[in-house]
Amino acid sequence: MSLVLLIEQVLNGLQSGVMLFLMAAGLTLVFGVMGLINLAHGSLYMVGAFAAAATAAATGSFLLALIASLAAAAAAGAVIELAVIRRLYNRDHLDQVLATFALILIFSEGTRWLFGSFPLFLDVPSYLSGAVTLPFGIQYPLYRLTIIGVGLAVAVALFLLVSRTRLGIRIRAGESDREMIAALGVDISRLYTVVFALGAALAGLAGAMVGAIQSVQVGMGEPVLILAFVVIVIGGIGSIKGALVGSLLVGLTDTLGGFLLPQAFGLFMDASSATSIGSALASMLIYILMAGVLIFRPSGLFGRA
Amino acid sequence: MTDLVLETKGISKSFGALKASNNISLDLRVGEIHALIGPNGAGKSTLIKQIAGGLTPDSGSVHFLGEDVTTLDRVARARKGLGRTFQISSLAMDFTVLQNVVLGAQGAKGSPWHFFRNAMKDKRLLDIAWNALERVGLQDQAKVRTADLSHGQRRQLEVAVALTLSPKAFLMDEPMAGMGAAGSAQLTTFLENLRTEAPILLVEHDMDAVFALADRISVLVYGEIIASGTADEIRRDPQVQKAYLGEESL
Amino acid sequence: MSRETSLNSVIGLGLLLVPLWAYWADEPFIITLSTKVAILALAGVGLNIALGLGGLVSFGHAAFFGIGGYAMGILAAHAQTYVPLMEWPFLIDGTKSMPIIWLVAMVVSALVAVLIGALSLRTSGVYFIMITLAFAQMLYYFAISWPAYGGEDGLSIYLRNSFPGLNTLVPIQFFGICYALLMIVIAFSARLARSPFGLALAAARQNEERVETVGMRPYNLRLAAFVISAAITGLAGALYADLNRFVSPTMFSWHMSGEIMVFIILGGVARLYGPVAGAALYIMLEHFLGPISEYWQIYLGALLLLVVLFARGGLIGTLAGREVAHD
Amino acid sequence: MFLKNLGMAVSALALIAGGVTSAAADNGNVKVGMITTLSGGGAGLGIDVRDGFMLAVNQAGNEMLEVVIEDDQRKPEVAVQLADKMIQSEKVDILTGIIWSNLAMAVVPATTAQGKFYLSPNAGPSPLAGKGCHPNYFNVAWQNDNLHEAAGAYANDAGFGKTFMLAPNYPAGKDALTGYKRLYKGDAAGEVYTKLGQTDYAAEIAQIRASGADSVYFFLPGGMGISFLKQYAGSGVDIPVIGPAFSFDQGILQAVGAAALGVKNTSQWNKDIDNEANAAFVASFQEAYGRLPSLYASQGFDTANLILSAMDKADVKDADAFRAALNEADFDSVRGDFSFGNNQHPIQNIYVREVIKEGDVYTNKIIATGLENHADAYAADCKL
Repeated sequence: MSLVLLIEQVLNGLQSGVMLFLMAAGLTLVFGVMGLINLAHGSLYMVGAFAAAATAAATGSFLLALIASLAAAAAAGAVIELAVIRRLYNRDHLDQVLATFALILIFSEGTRWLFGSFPLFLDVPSYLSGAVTLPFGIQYPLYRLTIIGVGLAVAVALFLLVSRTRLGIRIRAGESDREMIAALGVDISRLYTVVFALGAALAGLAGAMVGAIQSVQVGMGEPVLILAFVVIVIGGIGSIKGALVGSLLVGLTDTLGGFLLPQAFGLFMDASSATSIGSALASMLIYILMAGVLIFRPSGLFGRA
Repeated sequence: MTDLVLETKGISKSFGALKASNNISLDLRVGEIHALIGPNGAGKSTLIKQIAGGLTPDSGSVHFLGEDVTTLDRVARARKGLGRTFQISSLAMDFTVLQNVVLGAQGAKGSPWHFFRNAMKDKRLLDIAWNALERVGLQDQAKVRTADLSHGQRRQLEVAVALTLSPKAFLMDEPMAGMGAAGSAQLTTFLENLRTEAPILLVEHDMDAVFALADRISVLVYGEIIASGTADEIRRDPQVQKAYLGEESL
Repeated sequence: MSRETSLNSVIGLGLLLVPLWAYWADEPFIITLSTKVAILALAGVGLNIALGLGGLVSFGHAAFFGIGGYAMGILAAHAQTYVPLMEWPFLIDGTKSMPIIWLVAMVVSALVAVLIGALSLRTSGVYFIMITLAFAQMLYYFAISWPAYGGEDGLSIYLRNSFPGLNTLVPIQFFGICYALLMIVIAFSARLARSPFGLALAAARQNEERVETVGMRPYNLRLAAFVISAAITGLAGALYADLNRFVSPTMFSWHMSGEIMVFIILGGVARLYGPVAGAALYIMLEHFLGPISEYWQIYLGALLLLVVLFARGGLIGTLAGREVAHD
Repeated sequence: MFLKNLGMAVSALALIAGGVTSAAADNGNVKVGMITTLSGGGAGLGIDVRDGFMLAVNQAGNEMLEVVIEDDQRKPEVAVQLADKMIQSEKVDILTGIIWSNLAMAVVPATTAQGKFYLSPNAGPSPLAGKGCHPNYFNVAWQNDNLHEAAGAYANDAGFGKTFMLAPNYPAGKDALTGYKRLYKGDAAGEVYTKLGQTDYAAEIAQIRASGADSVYFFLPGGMGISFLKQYAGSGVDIPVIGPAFSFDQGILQAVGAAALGVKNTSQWNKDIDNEANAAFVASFQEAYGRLPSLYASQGFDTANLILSAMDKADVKDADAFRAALNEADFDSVRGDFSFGNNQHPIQNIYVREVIKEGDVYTNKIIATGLENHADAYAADCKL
């Protein structure tokens, strides 16, 4: 195994990590501020991807497609917040899980009803396609580098938003004391809608960006949703910093595990069974990581006890 | 000192720079009511948690019935006979009053590891439960849902549950809080007699009750016991007057 | 008799009478559907002990459902091929006998639940929901990539397992077995709720501190509830596998966990017959909506949403009114 | 889309209703139960099979044939329950429609054991072709390994000697690579099993780049293949790719786009196979549904025509005669003529296709015949 290959895999882990962060950030914000578990977050990811694919097909512009994904996911988020989610804030987690599970069914089958059962086409724009050569002669797809860049930029923007702006102050206040911020005269229900739509928009953006290199299809949000939950649970629910660390941890574990484990097993067994056992273990690895973290830190790495 | 039931030996607990408990030594003897008073923020809750279990002191030790219980959790201390009531009622709100006391009786006399017997038809448990309810005067409310009780009644129920355990010592955190004058007076009379069953460490804000009931009073200020003695001694203590009584007239 | 008790009798009798009618009318598929309701309800009754009584929102009960299924699949597959399960240190043969399979399914589920529960119960709230999900996902991926018993393809058992004195291939007889087990477990769960254990568990759900101050450990109570709950769900898994004569990793999927939860919510959380009502409603919806529209899950989703938002207490809660404290 | 589906549903219903009124009137009626995937992920395949099948049924206008269609949601246990329902309540004579091998394994043995016919329009798991073959089980499409074997043979022809192989970590994935290696004579540059349902292949592509392979063979059905190809195209790796038809079929090719251009893939059917039946099929399918038919649609179409051809010769109630009639495969298959082997799986040509662009539409054209009159490797184990 060469160093170049290892570096490339680390980049891959990083890239999958920052995309997970876009999903996890919204999920953790919504939980931190409103105390809500939103299983339908993956549906917003799907909405973003479908909106982008439809827009790209109609206009041919990838940039417009990204904007459309942000807008569509934010709008979908705002609509479900107003219609359904806000009735769930004072409910227990069980009701939230069930209601948002119901939303997944509605979103998935509704999307299939609108767009049909076949995957949609969304491609990397020509100016971002192909590979670039990095130091040490590493060939790496330009688009994936762009994803890493966009993801990190969003992360920085999000930290600034939360720490520097008025909206951010309200979000932080909302996390620590709901009555308090209502007493300050902030329109709390509007704040909630805004936070929810913001989280939705991030998920939509992730869906669109990933949709260009994966397949835009019904149900695409569910595996990502589960991963995003793993991320925020590892990072500590409600913590954006935790979401970032958790995302990178999960991204790297998943990528490097899938790559290194079969090779590690190959050291002491024949190649074919090493591949198959190694791959099997690799697919369980992030769940093992999550269970491990929770056993030692029951509230995640950055969670409030 | 065979009559020593509960004792803390120089326990200290800090949260960062804040010394919540500073070398506190307290004891509780057979047949007495020992009241612990102190202004808000004096560190009473921290001290109670270290005595009842749930918070381990940084240094010092806690002894109950002659045994070092410093490292035991509150379940283990409860099993040894430390009966506790809470400042904010801590009851199973969806249960009936009777269910709450039966639960207590179960903790004392039975074990929860019976899967087939009907708990609410177990004569042994019911006897203990009804007896406790009658003693605090809640027998007529037995079938009422706990959430529907008045505030004062919940305090009574807290005491009743503690009674079911037939504890060797009581640790009562503001049992009078939120009670009307009549209720307070009734409970005062009740505790007066209870001390012969088991001594009471009483944390209370109601000064009338404290001075009427307590055999001894300890004053906690900024994590330290600044005075300890009979009601009269405390009344006369200049340090107490300075640090504490200034803000509350006697 | 309270309204809920009468409603329970109606539901219980209904689940018995429908297949009997179907038997008379020669509609074997209705019997199969009723059997499915009974089995899924059994899984729900199991989860309800943890979720309703103990307040433990386990989003990973598919793990036990799947273990039960694979217990049946593996034992029966070995019996089918006459290959012993293991030869060392002692010989274990496969079996086609339902009672043995049930016992194995329950014991293995319980053992795994001790492990999962002991670790998961260190957390609470959302973390508990997610860690139980994580454990189920682990088993799911394990089942997919473990080649010995079919992996993703699953395992087919060509003939249903046997029960002494009955012909399990006759739908109505197999229904009888499942219905009897369901009733036994419901009776057990009713007794459990009123027992000292049930009282302490319910108290721990409402107020952990209270239980501790009377000298009981909530952790132990919850772990026991989790294990009992898992064993029952495992039994349901074994029956479900026998109904289908087939097991596959989908029994471990998080959708399965969600579905078992859905039965409880549809019927009513912590209601004795809640899972029965919920499973029956769910299966009827699937059966009647499925042929009407390819997109029947939209309607299912909408209905579920309405129940959660507006009909709290589920079907039984809506029909029987607020839960009365039982004594 | 919706209107079209609705139209389909209505016509299917009308057909069923028509069937009911004439049912039981006389012998020779055949009731077919179709269990296929119509919702959730992978619904596209089931819809194609259904549409192809119903097109043939509608064209034949045979009132003695009745079809009931149900959605298995791609869940094995649902499929099993539907099979119970079809056999117990609907009293069907023939079952068909299943797309996935694991669902077929769950349904087929019990179905054939109950004396019903099962005609597979897609899945061909190896146990059913070998030791587990059954007189009532016919596979109209292929044994699972067939297309992979053809790809291995093609790799030899194309002069590849170092292939990097990739498949999901589940039984069909392992069968795929086994199938490829059966005829492939070169070396393996690497053999990687990915997680089922994996969507990101950056790690595997990096391994491919580092492996020094001269060709890549992959079996990643559905969305997995789309993701892989798009990412592969963007990675700058230009090692030629070979795959089975599943990742290059009409249904998903549009979603892959230019990334698939030039890729060689193997299939027993393509829309440019030159025979009358095929030309008519492609034209009428396009007219009826407004899209190009896929491999799956062709298999559904052939399955229906096989049933219709047997109905002309025998009564389904006489199982032996009907079986013999099926075995003749006496109909104009859109793939050209084929015959059934002793295990009742097709012996047929498998072609190598290349992905091209026709106007705005991505599609395939045949560039070579990979294997001629190819039977499967398991037939010898079958005691029929």
